[in-house]
Amino acid sequence: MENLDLISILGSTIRLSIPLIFTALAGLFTERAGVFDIGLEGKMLFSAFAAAVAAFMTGSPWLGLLAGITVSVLISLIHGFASITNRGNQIVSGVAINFLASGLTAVLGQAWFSQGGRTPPLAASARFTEIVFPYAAELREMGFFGRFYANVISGHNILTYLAFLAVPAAWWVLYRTRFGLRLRAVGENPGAVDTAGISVTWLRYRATICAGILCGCAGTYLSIAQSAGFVKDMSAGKGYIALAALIFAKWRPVPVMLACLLFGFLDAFANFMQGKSVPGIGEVPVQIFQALPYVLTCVLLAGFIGVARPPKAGGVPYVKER
Amino acid sequence: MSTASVPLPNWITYGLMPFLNLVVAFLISGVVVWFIGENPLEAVKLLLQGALGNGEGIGFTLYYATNFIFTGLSVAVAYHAGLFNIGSEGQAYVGGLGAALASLALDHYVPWYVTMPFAVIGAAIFGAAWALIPAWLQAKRGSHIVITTIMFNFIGAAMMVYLLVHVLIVPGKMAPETRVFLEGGQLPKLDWLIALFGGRLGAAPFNVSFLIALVMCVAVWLLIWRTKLGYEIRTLGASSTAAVYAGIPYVKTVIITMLISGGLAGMMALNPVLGASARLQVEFVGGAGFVGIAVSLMGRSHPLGIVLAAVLFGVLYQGGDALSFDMPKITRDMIVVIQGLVILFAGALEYLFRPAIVRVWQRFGKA
Amino acid sequence: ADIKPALVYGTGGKFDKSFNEAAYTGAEKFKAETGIEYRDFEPTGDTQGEQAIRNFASKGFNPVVAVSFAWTSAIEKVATEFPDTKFVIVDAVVDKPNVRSVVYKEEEGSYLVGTVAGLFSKTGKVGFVGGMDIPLIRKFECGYDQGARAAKAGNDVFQNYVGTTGAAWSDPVRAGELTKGQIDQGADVIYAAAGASGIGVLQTAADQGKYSIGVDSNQNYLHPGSVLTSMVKRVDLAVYNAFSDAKGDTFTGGVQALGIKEDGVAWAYDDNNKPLITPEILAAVEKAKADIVSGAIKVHDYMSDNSCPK
Amino acid sequence: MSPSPTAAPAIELIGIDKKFGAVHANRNINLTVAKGSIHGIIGENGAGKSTLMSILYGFYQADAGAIRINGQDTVIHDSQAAISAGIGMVHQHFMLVENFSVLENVVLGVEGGALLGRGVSDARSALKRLEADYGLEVDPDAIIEELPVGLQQRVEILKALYRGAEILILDEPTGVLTPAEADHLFRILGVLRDQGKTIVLITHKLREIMAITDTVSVMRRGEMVATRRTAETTVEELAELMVGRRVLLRVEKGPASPGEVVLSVRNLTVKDGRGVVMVDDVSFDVRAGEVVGIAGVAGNGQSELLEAITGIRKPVSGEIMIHGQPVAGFDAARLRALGLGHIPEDRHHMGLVLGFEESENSVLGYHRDGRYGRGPLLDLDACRDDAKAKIEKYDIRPPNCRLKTANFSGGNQQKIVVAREIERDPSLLVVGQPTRGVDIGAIEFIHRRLIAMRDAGKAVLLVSVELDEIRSLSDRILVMFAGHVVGEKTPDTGEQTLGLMMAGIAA
Ligand SMILES: Nc1ncnc2c1ncn2[C@@H]1O[C@H](COP(=O)(O)OP(=O)(O)OP(=O)(O)O)[C@@H](O)[C@H]1O
Ligand SMILES: Nc1ncnc2c1ncn2[C@@H]1O[C@H](COP(=O)(O)OP(=O)(O)OP(=O)(O)O)[C@@H](O)[C@H]1O
Ligand SMILES: [Mg+2]
Ligand SMILES: [Mg+2]
Repeated sequence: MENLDLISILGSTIRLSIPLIFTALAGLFTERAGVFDIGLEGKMLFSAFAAAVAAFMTGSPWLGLLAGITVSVLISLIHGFASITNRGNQIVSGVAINFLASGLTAVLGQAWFSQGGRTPPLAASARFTEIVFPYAAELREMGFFGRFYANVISGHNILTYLAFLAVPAAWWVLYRTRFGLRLRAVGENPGAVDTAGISVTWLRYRATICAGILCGCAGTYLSIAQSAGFVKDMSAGKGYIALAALIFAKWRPVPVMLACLLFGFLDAFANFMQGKSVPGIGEVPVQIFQALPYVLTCVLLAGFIGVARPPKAGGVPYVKER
Repeated sequence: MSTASVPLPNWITYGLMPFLNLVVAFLISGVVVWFIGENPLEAVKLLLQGALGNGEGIGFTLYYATNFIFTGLSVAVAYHAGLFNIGSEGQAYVGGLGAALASLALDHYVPWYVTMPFAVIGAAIFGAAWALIPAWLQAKRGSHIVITTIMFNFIGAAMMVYLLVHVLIVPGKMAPETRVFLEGGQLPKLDWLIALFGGRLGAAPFNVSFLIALVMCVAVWLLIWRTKLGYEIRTLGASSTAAVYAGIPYVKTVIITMLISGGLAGMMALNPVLGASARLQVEFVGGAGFVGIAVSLMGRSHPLGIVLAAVLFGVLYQGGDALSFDMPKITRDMIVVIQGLVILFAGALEYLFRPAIVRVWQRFGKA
Repeated sequence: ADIKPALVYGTGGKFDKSFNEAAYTGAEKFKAETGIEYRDFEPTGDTQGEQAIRNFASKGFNPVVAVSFAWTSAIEKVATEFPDTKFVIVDAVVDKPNVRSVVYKEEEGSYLVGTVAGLFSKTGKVGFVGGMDIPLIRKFECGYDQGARAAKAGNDVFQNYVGTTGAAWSDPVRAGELTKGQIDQGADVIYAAAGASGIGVLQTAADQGKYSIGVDSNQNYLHPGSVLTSMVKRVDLAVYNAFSDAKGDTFTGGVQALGIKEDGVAWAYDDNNKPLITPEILAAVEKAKADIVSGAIKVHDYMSDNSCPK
Repeated sequence: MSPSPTAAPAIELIGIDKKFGAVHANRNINLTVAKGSIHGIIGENGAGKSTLMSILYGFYQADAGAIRINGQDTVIHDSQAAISAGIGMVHQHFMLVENFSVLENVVLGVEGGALLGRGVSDARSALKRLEADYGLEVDPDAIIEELPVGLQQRVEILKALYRGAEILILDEPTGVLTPAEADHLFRILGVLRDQGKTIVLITHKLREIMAITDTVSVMRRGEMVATRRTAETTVEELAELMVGRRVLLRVEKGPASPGEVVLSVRNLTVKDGRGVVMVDDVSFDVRAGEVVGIAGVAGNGQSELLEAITGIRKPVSGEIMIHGQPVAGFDAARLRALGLGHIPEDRHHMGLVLGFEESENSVLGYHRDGRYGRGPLLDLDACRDDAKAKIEKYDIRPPNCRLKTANFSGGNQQKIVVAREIERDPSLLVVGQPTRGVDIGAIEFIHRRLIAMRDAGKAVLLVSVELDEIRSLSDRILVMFAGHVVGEKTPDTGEQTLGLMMAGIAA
């Protein structure tokens, strides 16, 4: 593989990882607080739709982001209402949200725009476009590191950089703040939090709101940064990949980022390898790369590479009085 | 005082509460329809007419219901053992391979009723095989079956696409699908059954799989409530510690339950693959596995409830098709919305009205 | 004659700015000219198409036009059930007396845009992004490849496909990513034959300051100055002709293969891309067009032997 | 507020009432605890002690009633309110985050600011101080799940003190402690009282009550039945108050006539779920026609020993033989086939499936038997007939085999288990805590049944934390301490001696 190709793949890796990073961090917040969240996919899709519609209507990507986050938070609150307040089954609630997202975005999209569930293409000014760092053009011609700077470091949209900032921020919140301490505690033993005089319910709601915000960024990225409009079902299973990454990273922020980058890389590599044949093997079917993140996660879950210990109170509604 | 442990009579728990939840789900769906600018009542009328208005509509409704009976049973059997099988979708997909291989191998030589048992077994074995690894991971390594079955849905999809695109595709054809099965590899339609009630089946692909589904309902009922294995499955689901105490082997029971669950999901493939399109296509499951979750929840994991819930969803699917045809502004995705709402209210929010009902019951019901 | 025409789109949606939209344009034109209303339907999944086609037929609609090869077996079945209804299938062949199959010589149109790309490219590298990897799309690619290589010796053609299932037609994100990859490898003109995914190709090319080629409809207007040209496939004509033939009682079954000669495929040249097309390119394309019509150039059809001469 | 003789009582509970669905856990309870005293609360399992204290601590909300702290009406709507009122509680089931450090657990809820840095370092020095003041040492950076339970409890106490608790509630603190640890705890409690703190101590160990408390209240079935000055009452009186009538814990029984060895345990070693060795190289025999009792403080390996013998937990090493056949590692089903009956310690989680009908529970573990259906089929009628017979014979109430088991009272639930295990006529019966939470009538009934089994020539192995029960039923007593059998005694051995052995002091 030539350097040039490597740079190209790495650039692609970054772009493909961003929605995963946001979403997996979102899952990190809820699951660390003891609420399973397989509705990440749906939240991402909802917010992608909302962001695209708002950006189209207002012409402003920032209002798009705001709409994406707002809608995603609202959906998170529904999940919270079902699984925290009503102590419903968290998995079922997540499944329901995924159904709702896939259906409602398509129904509304088609009803409003008649474009097969898509929103109309956005003008460049209504999108988050690439930010070119100083001297990128000059450095592009200056060997590997120059190209790395120009194509991998520079040349992404603001949400990309936000995603990479979100990782240390999430770490800091979880491990260095009162909120983070309580959040991690409530996912392990909600009784401890309750007897410490802290509301388990409100704490878990706040965790799901955090997740909503992050999923909102992920969806916004999909529809108005990475592409120029919403497309039906455009989350395409990324929520589940993010979930896989979250497990793969054993519910820790920095490994989450690395896992997302790995899965993004697999995707980018699959694109790159399309139609190319590997000496001795021949053409590798793209499906292998598509399945790899899931296979790896199962292998991890099987305990062959370390043990993924989920938050102890995860998935169990907090019941004080039977 | 908490109301959660106040006992309520069965007709409330199994009748009134699901009914109320459904009503809310439909009311909200109505709001969505209204929001789009169509008349919800008109929509309901079109939906019911399309689903039940004539023999063909009924045929389609029951065709869809057949899918959901299989996947609903699949989810329910696992649920009785306390296992949440989200993988019915993938198991059905892979099950399609087993069914299709049987038809491809036999359709030249034998009539359908000879092929059928092989196809049933093939579908069940392939579906069960796809449930085996998640089951094993759960039983032996304690990996959460919800997560592993989700992963296996995706792995299964990738595998099936690969097989269809690279192996099973008919050379020179555009679509990634197998050749069309001859009559010996198809399941015949049940025109006579609809005719019995004075309808005409028309083009609806309502076929023998429906009868297989009903047989499976009886079989599952027998299994769960009339066999020792079923007793063990229920014990495991209700109390895993009591199961250990009773000497019920955890690993074996989990694996057998999941094999049965996967096998039922796999059999769902008979309906679309052998009964309707007479070939194996990509993504033929079309979310039926997930609908099975809703069906099982609504049907309270009982075969009778599952049949009723499956027919309800069949009505939604077929009626939704008819609706989107007559009200082009409402696309078929509306069904997905309704499903989502039903799952939300009948599943995750199933206790939403319980406190209120308990209060009413305590005041007026007990007298 | 009194007709009740109906139109069933492919799964990309009516306003895909491409294939389906072309069909819609044809139907609208017919409606504007004759005042005859038509019904249309946008299936959102594969199983729905057959039901829609059958619904139309059973409700007395005639003719029923189905655009997209995805409805091949549906038309096969329904046409047998309704022998008195006239059907049209676009992009596939169904051998029934009451079915007209309209297929296009996409390789010829693609050859033309390949010529444009090959001459326009500064880097000598051009790209192709297809939707679903099926022989039909390979046919586009193969024609494009031949045109680009013939235009300038040493031209390189990259190709990628968005996917292998129906979802590939509506995944602009992946299409955009593939485009980016080709640009990174030096391509400066990319031809999209990917339905709604193509939007992602055109968008990415425009974002990157490179050039793209649209498909099916004239897509030059989407990003003026970036879309170099479009390979126009006159699906509108197929629809329009079907409706008016039925109206004039001149509807015939059988296969219609439309190439450059029949005006079934063409390259788009309009105000939007005029500034990009140099006189040399214009001349070369017109010459290629004439040569194809005259038979001096024989563009290889991928589907004739499932291979492309390289 | 310095304590003075005229000071208002630290705690006043007035008319507290609490229902959990159908269970009336607290009925109109009044309680007064003087400042600077240690007040004991005793009562049988399920009497409502934990519920009452959890209401005081704001964990549960009372349906009715008022709380007064230091003479002031105080509304305690959550634990935060209780903490600010100066109340701290050490729960029966520890409320610790297991993968957190001691320090993190201590600061949880009182972090002293939105960021952790400052508050945590303050807590570290505060812990040092508390350690010095009360002799509560524990490594602040240790992870909870790696600490022994005794230290975990210490962390709970530290948590309360760090929050400035003036009133400290301890819910059955000694259940998990060795006698030495319990003594240490009591010394600490003494120090706390001397510094003016008020302590409420829940326990059912009368000896502890007599040893340390100033006053004591007795709860029975959700009601507060009496309050006494400890100095003015006796163990006998308290016991009678607890169960509601004169306790007669002697069971009439003749001398045993032991036959051949039925159960033989040799060098058995068992680890618990965390990998800690709980049973260490234990050997003993149980013969036909005798009751062997295993005495010991809870948590000294009795549960694990039972689990190993009954096939619930795989032993690490050693041998278990039934009628001379090695059975270590057999699952419960195979052991049953060899004639083992098992009345488990925990009927709710093991002995019964609460969601099942009574008839279904009456075949649990024996469901594979041919009499309940041919081949793979389960014959429900056979199960129900069987259940009806047992209901009759054991006087299980209500006599309805289709009723959900959860709807039976604790004593009747236990009878369902006892009936099932005894009616199979096992040659070896293993019994754990047979009368826990069971009323006195049922206790006598169950005790008579066990003796009848012995007299019918069956081998009975009995584990109970109730020394009286052990002494009245057993023909031989084995005492377990820290995973070892530290000695064998006859039932007429004095309580004193047995107690010392259970504490690991004498052999
Ligand atoms: N959270 C709860 N929900 C429902 N019922 C409860 C709950 N907690 C306790 N109960 C019931 O209330 C009654 C009193 O229980 P409580 O825990 O107060 O008893 P206790 O005296 O502490 O018993 P033990 O000695 O076993 O700890 C019991 O019948 C119990 O089953
Ligand atoms: N979990 C439960 N679900 C439903 N009903 C229950 C539950 N627990 C208790 N009950 C009901 O409450 C009643 C009292 O139960 P409890 O266990 O407190 O009985 P008890 O008075 O302790 O009887 P016993 O002396 O036999 O133990 C029972 O008869 C039962 O009907
Ligand atoms: Mg208690
Ligand atoms: Mg009781």
